[in-house]
Amino acid sequence: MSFGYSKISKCSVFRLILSFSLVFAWWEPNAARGVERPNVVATTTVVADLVHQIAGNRVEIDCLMGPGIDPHSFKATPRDADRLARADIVFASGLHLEGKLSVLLDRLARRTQVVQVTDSLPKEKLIRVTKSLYDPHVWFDPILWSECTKKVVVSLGRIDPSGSTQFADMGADYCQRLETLDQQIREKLSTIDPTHKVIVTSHDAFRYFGRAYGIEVVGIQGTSTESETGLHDINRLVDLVVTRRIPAVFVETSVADRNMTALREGAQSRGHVVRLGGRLYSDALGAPGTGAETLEGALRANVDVIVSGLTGEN
Amino acid sequence: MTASAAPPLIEFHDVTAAYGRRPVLWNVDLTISEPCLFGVVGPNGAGKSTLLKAALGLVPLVGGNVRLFGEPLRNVRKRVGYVPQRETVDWDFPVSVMDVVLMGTYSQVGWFRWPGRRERQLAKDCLERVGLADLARRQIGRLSGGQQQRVFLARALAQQADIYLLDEPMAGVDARSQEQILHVLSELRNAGKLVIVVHHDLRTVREWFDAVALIDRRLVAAGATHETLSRENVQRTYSGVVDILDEVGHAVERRSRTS
Amino acid sequence: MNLSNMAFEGLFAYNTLVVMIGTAAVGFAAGMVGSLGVLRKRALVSDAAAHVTLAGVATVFALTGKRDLPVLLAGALCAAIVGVAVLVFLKRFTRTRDDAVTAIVLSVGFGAGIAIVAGMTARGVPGSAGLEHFLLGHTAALTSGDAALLAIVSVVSVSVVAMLFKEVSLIAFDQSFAAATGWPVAFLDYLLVVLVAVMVVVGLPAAGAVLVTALVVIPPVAARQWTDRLVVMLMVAGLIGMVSAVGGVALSAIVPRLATGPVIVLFAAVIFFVSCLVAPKRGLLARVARSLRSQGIADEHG
Amino acid sequence: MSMGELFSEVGPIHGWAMATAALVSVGAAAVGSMLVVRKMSLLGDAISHAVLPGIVVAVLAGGQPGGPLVILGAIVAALLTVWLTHVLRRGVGLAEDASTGVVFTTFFSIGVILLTSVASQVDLDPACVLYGILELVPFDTVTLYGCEIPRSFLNSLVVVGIVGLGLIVSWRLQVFVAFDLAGARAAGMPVALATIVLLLFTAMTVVAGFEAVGAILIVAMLVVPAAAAELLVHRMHHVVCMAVMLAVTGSIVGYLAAWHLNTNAAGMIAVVLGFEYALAVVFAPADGFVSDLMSVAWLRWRVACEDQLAMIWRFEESAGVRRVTPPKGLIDCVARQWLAVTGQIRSKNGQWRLDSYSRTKAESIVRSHRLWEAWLGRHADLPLDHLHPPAEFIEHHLGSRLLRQIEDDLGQERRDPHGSDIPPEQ
Repeated sequence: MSFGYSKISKCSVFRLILSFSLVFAWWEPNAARGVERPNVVATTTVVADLVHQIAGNRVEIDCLMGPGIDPHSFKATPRDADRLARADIVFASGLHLEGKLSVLLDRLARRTQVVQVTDSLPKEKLIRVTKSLYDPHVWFDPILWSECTKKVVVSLGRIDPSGSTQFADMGADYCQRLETLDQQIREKLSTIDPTHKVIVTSHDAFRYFGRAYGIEVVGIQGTSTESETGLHDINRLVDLVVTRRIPAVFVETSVADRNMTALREGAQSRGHVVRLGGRLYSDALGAPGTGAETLEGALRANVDVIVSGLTGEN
Repeated sequence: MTASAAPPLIEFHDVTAAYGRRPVLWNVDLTISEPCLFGVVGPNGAGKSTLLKAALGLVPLVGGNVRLFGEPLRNVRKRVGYVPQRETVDWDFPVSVMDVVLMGTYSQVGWFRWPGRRERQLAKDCLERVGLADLARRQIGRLSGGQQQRVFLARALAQQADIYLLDEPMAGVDARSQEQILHVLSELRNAGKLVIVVHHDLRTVREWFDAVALIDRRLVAAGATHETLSRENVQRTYSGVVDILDEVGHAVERRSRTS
Repeated sequence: MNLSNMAFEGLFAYNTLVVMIGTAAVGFAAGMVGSLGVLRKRALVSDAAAHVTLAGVATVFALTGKRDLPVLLAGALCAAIVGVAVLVFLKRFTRTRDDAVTAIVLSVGFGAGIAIVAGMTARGVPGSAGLEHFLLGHTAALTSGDAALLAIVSVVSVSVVAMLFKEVSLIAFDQSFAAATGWPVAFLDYLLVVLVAVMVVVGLPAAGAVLVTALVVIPPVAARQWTDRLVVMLMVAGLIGMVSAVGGVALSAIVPRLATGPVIVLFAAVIFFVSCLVAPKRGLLARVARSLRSQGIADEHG
Repeated sequence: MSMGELFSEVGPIHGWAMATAALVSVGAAAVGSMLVVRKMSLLGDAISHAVLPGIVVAVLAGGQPGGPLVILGAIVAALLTVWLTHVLRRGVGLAEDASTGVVFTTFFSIGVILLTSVASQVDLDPACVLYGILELVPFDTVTLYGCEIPRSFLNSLVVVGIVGLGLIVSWRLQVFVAFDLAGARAAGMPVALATIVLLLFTAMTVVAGFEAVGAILIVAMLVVPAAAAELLVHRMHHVVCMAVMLAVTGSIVGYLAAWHLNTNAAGMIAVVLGFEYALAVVFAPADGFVSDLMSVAWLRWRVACEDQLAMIWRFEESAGVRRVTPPKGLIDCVARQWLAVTGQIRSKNGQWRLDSYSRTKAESIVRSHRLWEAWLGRHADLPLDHLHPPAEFIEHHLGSRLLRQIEDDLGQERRDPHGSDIPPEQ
């Protein structure tokens, strides 16, 4: 017999019995579903969006870390194991964005197809952080991100050969849209006074964005969100903000904003009022209905926030 | 005498005291009406300390009750001074001799307030009486065993009580300290206080105490020392025939748990 | 020249001062409250209380959906007080040893917190991920509001300690005497751990679980090396806590990329180890010198 | 669907996860029982914080996440923690918890400083390097004799095997040292060795546990089942067995609960273990609250019934001189009704009578009462009128062996101090 996974949630008694039977059950990824659509698991919302843009509704996309969830504070549940086990293919961002999960994904590759979308990018185009590690937040450079589509198109074609032409078309289409988006962003950002072209934010997620659009990016915390800040760094930032009269600083959806509050207070004490420019999407996209549930939407939202923050429209 | 008018100083009425569920002291019925130096004597594990703790409400009573000055304990707590066994405290604690003696005045000082000049003077006097005035500032762990015991005695003196309960004040104490302690205790008796001392050394009982209670898990005999401390009574106390009481105690514990 | 200038500026920057005031207040109060805790053999109650707060934070978030600091703090405080109540209860009424009780409350409380947070995250409740970062410190990011709150709570705790110093030190030193003279030992005991719990909860968002625990434990044991008087020990512990805070903050203001909270802990740890070495009576050096001298005397006489 | 299909691609995911959790918990519970007895319960928590500098240094030295170098670094840091704690306790005279607190906070701070200053350019999230995700353990497999077995399971198997074997070999020594340190030292046992071995085992178990199931859980697994087992059973090997059983059931039930409630398994297992401990506190056969209440209630009931029987027996003995008074309290009333309904007593012409069975019972109670009065009268300094109340209490507690002993002690005496006959043994 076969279970539709979505049916399970309907009856809690049934669910309880099932929770025991599932323990000893062995899954077959394809036969276990009534629907014929391939099952794709994406780690983050950003990757899920990329796959969705290319595959549309031909595949069922299941995102491991939902909107607003920082990959660093991801806590797995047994159902996540189910989801990974049932996946026909797993898409991950790569470059160690997924932390511990990255290591596991490498091993998971032995049983399921695992595609780390940023793997295909030439290393010289990436921002190197240490000897062996690169900044994983590639999607903030739309042009660079569009290069990842190729890999997704090929991988999707392998599990759903009949759709491969469609994937290629949609991929090309998406690349084009990203290019247009890139142009739009450039135009919008050009309205900012060059001395104010600084994004001060709580963690270093916007290096690619800064490189692509010639904006200086300063983060208080390192790439990881867990480490604590030193006072020297805060003072240095206050200095920077005050001397360059930067009108606004930004916080991120998924990261605590205490550092920014302290920073603004420090600047204010020196007579320079810094606005909280608003929230930027970084590691995770917005919830459905916010308009920022796609990368394009999130980037537009970010750019709007940045422009309105830094052009000093009070 | 006037005993008929005034209620007895301390009255154990059929006291059975337990650790947890196991009775360790059985049916003690003891009344002391007059101020005296009263020894509680018996072998190890006879429940001597338990008797004092029963008087102070520190162990639960399975049966019976204790009255002091004819009243329940909580009404007259301030009139009872206590010297616990020396092993019960952490001697590395950062307090000076003076601090410890001042603790005796705490219950009179009451909540939130600090001991004042009057209390400090009192504490100093008490230290003087036990012959430790010159060590007032020393940390309590740096004293000899006998000196520590005298500090505890001074603390009890600072309580300015009418009944003093001392738990083995002579255990592991040098001769000089023993003498000093005994001296202070007889002073107290002469000042009209009742002093009850748990004691384990039979040899010195006769010369030190006015009256004794012989205890071995139950009261064997009590009264004036010369009458009570007969060869027969002592034998009954130390013979261990009442080991049966231990078994009965265990039986009570077991039965009240599992049956 | 330039370097020293920068360092100088960093030391007197607004944020440095705010952080210094906040942490110094916590350092002083934690040192004093911690002294009593350590003497009562309750040093790690703070650690347990800190971990239990996660359950409270998670529950409050689940109920209200708000991530405002005051709301979360209220939840944390409730959880911490319930946690220490369970702790005191288990210590009194079960055979389980003190340290095991602490470990049980700590791990089960934290596990419950994680379970609630992960449950919400799995159901896609926005903002629920990373609630456990509440336990991590953001010492360098103290705002003036935080510092004021910390200062107020520190003043309150210090006054409670000053008011109940006599009673609490009595039960810490000699519990049976305290009970025999009619003091409510259980109540005072609970009051002491609640005081520690409040310290912890207030210090958490500013300092983090580990720093708070360190400030409650290390200054008192360092102070104990220097004195045999309780009052002096409390004062010295408070002072060491304060000095560590000021020193740590200053150092992290001068040297780049030095996390403030951990530097404070290291400062306290260094003070502790130095104290163990050079303290006049109990220090290692003093003891070695004493034993050498007594050996010398023995040699002379022998 | 054929068997071949059934076993095709995905293994029994949750089965492996639970097996790993259970396996780790077995080692943790065994070591933890020792730690709890030796008052070192907080070591797990301390180690979980203190391994950080070891990991950071190992990663800086080129260690890979989850690789042997990182694990080695963690174990070294754990052992250093344990050793320093020991030194502070012995050398400086700190209490156990204070020394633990000093060491682990210091170590953790060193770790964070290393992380932020030296290693800040490395995206080194300690959680990624060492702490495992229990749910995803089954995906990280190695092939052994053609079987896909999770790597963490194998690692844990090795560690638990070593620890288990070591504990079994040094069992008597460990138990002796745990219960009587001074005695063991006096007996010339290698106390230091025993302690070092135990601490080494702890460090290994904790680090392996991190790697397999995460940090939250290992602290709970070390202490909670052991503490619960201590409430339930009393001998050391029973404690270890019980702790292991509780740990394993806790792991499995907790994992299932996590699946059912859709939440994190490690957190849920910790909660279930806590629940087991709470159950032990409430229902433990010897010390639990419920058994306390039940035994008190049962005792009161038994006393009430026995008192009724004894009263009627005395009435019969005195040939009607003594009266059978009406029951005083509710419980006495119910007791008499119960005795009447079950036929142990019968009302005849308004007089209560015992049947032969209940007469035996009543007689033994009265016998016990009078023997005790006689014994107390002989051995304790009590006035005659003070003998009855204690005997009323004790009569319900004395077994036949004790009664015989008392009888022997009394010698030829066959009357109680009030002059009544003591009934002979039936």
